[in-house]
Amino acid sequence: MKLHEYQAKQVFADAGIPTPDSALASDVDGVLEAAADIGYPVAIKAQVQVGGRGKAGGIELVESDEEAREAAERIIGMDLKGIHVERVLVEEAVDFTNELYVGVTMDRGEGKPVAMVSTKGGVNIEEVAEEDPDAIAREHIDPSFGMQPYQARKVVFDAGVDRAVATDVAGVLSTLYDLWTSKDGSDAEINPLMVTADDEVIAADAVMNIDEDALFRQPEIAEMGEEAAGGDELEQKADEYGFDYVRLDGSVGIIGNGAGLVMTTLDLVDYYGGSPANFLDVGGGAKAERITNALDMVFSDDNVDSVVFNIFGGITRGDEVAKGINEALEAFDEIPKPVVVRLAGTNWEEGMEILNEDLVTVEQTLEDAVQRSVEYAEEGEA
Amino acid sequence: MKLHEYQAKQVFADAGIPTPDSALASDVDGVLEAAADIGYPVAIKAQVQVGGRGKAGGIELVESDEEAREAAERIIGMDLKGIHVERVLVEEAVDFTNELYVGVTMDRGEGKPVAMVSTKGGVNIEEVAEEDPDAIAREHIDPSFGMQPYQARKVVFDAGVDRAVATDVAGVLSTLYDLWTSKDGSDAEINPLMVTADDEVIAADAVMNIDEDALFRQPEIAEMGEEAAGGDELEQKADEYGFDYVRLDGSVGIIGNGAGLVMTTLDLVDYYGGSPANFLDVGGGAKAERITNALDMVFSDDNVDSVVFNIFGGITRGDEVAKGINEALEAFDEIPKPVVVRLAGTNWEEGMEILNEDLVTVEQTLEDAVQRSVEYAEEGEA
Amino acid sequence: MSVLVDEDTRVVVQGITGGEGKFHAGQMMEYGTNVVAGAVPGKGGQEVDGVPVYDTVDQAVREEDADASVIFVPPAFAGDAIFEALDTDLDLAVAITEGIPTQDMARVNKRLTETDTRLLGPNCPGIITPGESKLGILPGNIFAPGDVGLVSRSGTLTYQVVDSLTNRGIGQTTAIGIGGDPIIGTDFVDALAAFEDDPDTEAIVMCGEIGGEDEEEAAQYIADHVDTPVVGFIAGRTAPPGKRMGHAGAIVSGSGTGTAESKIDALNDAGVPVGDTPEEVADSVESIL
Amino acid sequence: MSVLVDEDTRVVVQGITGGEGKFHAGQMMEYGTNVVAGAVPGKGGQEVDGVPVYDTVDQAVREEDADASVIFVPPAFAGDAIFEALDTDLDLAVAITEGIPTQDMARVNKRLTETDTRLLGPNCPGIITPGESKLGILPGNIFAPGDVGLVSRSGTLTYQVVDSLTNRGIGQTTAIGIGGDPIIGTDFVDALAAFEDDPDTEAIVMCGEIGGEDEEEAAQYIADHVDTPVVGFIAGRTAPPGKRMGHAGAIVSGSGTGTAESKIDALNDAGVPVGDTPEEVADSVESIL
Repeated sequence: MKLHEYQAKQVFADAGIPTPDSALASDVDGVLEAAADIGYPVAIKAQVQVGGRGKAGGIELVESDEEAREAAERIIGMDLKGIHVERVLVEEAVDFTNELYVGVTMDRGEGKPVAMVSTKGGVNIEEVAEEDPDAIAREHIDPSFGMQPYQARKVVFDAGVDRAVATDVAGVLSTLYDLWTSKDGSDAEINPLMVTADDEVIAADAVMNIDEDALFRQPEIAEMGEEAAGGDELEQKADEYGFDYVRLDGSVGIIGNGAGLVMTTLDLVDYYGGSPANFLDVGGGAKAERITNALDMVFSDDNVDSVVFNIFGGITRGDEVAKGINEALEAFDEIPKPVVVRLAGTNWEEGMEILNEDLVTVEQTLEDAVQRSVEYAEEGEA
Repeated sequence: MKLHEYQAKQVFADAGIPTPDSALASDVDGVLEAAADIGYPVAIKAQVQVGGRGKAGGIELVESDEEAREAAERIIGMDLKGIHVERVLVEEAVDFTNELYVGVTMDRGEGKPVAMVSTKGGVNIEEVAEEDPDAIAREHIDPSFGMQPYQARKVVFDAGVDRAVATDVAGVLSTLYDLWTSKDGSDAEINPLMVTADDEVIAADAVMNIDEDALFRQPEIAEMGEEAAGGDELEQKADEYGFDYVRLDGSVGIIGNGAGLVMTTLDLVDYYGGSPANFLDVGGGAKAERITNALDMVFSDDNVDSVVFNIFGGITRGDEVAKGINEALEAFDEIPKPVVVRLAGTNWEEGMEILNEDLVTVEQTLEDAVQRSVEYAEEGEA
Repeated sequence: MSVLVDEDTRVVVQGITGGEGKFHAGQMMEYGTNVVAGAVPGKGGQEVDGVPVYDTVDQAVREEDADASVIFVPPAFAGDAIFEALDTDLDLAVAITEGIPTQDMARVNKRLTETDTRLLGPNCPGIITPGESKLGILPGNIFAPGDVGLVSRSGTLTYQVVDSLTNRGIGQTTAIGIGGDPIIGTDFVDALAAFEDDPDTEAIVMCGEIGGEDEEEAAQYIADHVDTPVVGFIAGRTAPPGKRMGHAGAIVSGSGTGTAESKIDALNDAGVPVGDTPEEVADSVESIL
Repeated sequence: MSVLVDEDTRVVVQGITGGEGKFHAGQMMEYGTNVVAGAVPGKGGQEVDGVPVYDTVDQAVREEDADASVIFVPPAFAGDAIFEALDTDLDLAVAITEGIPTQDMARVNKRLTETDTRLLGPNCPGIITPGESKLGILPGNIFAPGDVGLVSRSGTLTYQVVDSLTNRGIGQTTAIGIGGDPIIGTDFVDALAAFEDDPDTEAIVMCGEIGGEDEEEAAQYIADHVDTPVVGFIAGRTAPPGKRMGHAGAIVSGSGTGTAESKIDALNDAGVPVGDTPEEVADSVESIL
């Protein structure tokens, strides 16, 4: 789960990391009021969960009420990479002499947290990582001990941060690590961490992504998350239903249980000449209602021309799946898109017996089911 | 550093460990007022830093104003194992069905924290440890991870704590461990942790000893420590001077640098037929003033009949020692007790030159110095 | 023969009094697994389907001489349950639980360097030696004893592949679901090493998926250390970069590694044929045996 | 010959810009120690008495190829400084600092199980190979090269015993002050093992004191593994039970172990004569050589 910039900054500021003066606004008057409080120049920054906001026109530096009004009118309500901008952060513009990158994330390959510092901040750090990997100093952290003070210093000095600010940057990094652990972060980043002419450091941006599996013990963050929710309408719906769902741009809707098997179904659709409309994993042990919801999801996608339902039961039971499919489809006068069903594993025979074969096409094997769904999609497109 | 019971209980209660209602009082009126607030029966408990308060008459259970007045008059101001009782804790008397022991300490042999639980609480736990060691369940804690929840449960179940209260006791133990780490405890104990008829647990006593080397980062505890200071008058003086000092009951006062060497000097005094009056380590790198203070300490002990000064300089310099000895002794019209000095190591020759040999007896070797001081002490006693 | 578990494996079920734990303990026993104890704090002294329950894993292991555990404990408490299992003399702990916070697993990962107990999972279907013992939630009826060792990051994909094998009369020595989380215990390399050491395993099927670099490392390991023929499968060829596909591990960073292509190339370079479909995997295995 | 340090040992001084660090770095160099670097955060690029200073120990070790460090860092920061030293390729880290919080040392103690770097101390005078190299605060002039290995928990007691030896013309291979704190790195057993392995060490003097059970363990180790003759000394025979005598380690619990008597008995049982006075120790050594 990704916090908005303004939320992450609040979390950072509460922990003692210096951040610029700022205020959130959702209309022009709010922007002007905030700018007056803070004093020009200010930055007006769209609060949406997309990368490259600046390049896409979501951030503007303004020096007067007139400029602020113009920028606010343009940005609030704009469509930024598919997301509607509802709020902007009005923020003190900070004069800086240097821009650093400071981050903490999980190195999944090592199974360890890693702290990173670079003097090449202010730009896309993934590009730096690719083009000039040595420009990012890294230090793995033993999660049992936590980050030791010497480790914060080490990564800061190794990155070549100026000695005049090294202690402060190490302090910011230590705080960032503590936040990352105490808030169950998956990534915590400051890019740029600005260095001013009088050797102060200030977090000009803030990224805080939270491990969704840990939200149960992060009630405050979970509450922020409700505000932070964003993305595609269908993906929001999937969040509500609690599905692992990814929208793609093909025409074959895909529902299955277990990520590996669903991915394999996508791959087979492609293999047999079709194109997947989505990834939808109902998870393990899905009951009838969940199956109904899954079909509802896929039918809601206008791109979908056919649906393939592939369940290999382990803890998921074929009879429950069949019941859910029946319930979902019996609600329609006319089935919106042809549905191909393949059931295997636990209780698949019971499922087959229950399944209303007037409403769906049944196939015995995965290959046959996928091929049939691709054919239906081709017919639908034609 | 040992906190008073009332201080430790406050620390425990602030962390969420259930403790009985209580109030501190320093006179009879205060006791009666507190007892009225709490409601009889109450326990009146002398707040002094000695073991076996109960047996020594420092704790009394009272059921009425009359009894409370009597007990308060007797206990406040009494001399408990050499310590003057200035305050008492007036505390709700708790009905219990069981008494447990719960503690956290450092196992120095293993270099690891250890958590301990026993169903034989309410008595001297050292005796239990000696007579029935299996009655205490122990679990070593990895200090990098801290105490894991399963470890708290394990030691509680292994001790045979009743399942009805096991979860609560494990919770108290976890909190105790957290306090022990966050407050730099050396020992944290609850003995007894009472179990009531309706399966509640409550800390009827509280022990919290703090690592003195960590007081610099425990300002709140250090402040409590000023209140908690107690013990022998000379030992209090040693605390002020910052000496490692232990008062013994012999007649040869001993001053030296380094614990091992001072202990060896004590042993030699004994070996040559004398008896040590004290252990006093001036530490490494002592300057003249510190030496003067050390002599003042030893002269303040009426039991002392002679003094042996044994310095082997490493970072301590012989000339500084000699200067300190001269300054201390030149302040007297008459030297109170004969002083034997042996200087070796760094700058010992310079020290010898400075030393006013009219005021002290100089010996070249440790053995000679000790023997001479023992002779002087015998003469003094005679 | 088999790897890691067999008919003699004595199993303690952590969380045996919960819904999932009780159900699957029953399923395991029905399959023939030697479930000797349950461990649930505060439930010591009870019995579940005739299995004695202890308050701690340590007590269960000591009293019933268990050598493996299966963990059905909700995610909030599962990290602690794994720690508890690793702090015993168990040979193997199998964590079925899905959704354990990653930072809890990072701490478990550190602990794994300090214990002799092997962890399988979490977020895995478990392990089965067909006809002997199953630890976990795999549907026993699709497996058959035989010569193929199988290791997979995905549960249901495992079933799909096993089903294809069993339908052709190809049985399995042992099937190992290592789980799809970013931080897991036993990984491909560990499982491959176990199968390589097993004289009865004549071929190995390895089912990977996009994300991480475990398959690439496994390919290198196969090239260096594995003589037993290996057949591969990689799910997620059509996954777009930067999208998380269900498994926390199945995210493609778009930086060259972690993609299906890089994994398939690495396996091919190690001499491992990679099937385009589960049936192709079965074809390859059939041609080897 | 010698153990642990010799004339080739390349030393980095942590805290070299502080008062103590600067003074003793100078003393060490005067004695002949090869001090190649200092490490002080934020002082990188400076020089102290011609010695280059680095911001991190890691940089100092890499740039100057150091293999040992001496730590003169105030107690509040010393735990971190030790961690930093242990996270390098150093062979040896010597912590002089007195008064490090015990819980910091418990964490260091855990870390020691994970590193190949040996820790000496804290709260110790250091180590000296007479005529070659000294790491720490020992007064070099009382030592002389020779055949006796010395290990001691106490600094000034070491000087006293060494003085007695040197005055008789008995020199030392290496003298090791292990420190008096309850939690230390190198202990008696480690030091005894090092001396036993050194062909030039003809006799070992071991100075213990009351508190803990290290001397008892050392006695057992001597009985089992040490052929080199050992002479012992135990300080604190007259200490009353339950009293803390200066060193945090020197507390007698009164429960039978940790007393001077138990230590002396254990050493005698291992065939180790224990002197009543430092001079008696020197007598015993003289009779052995």
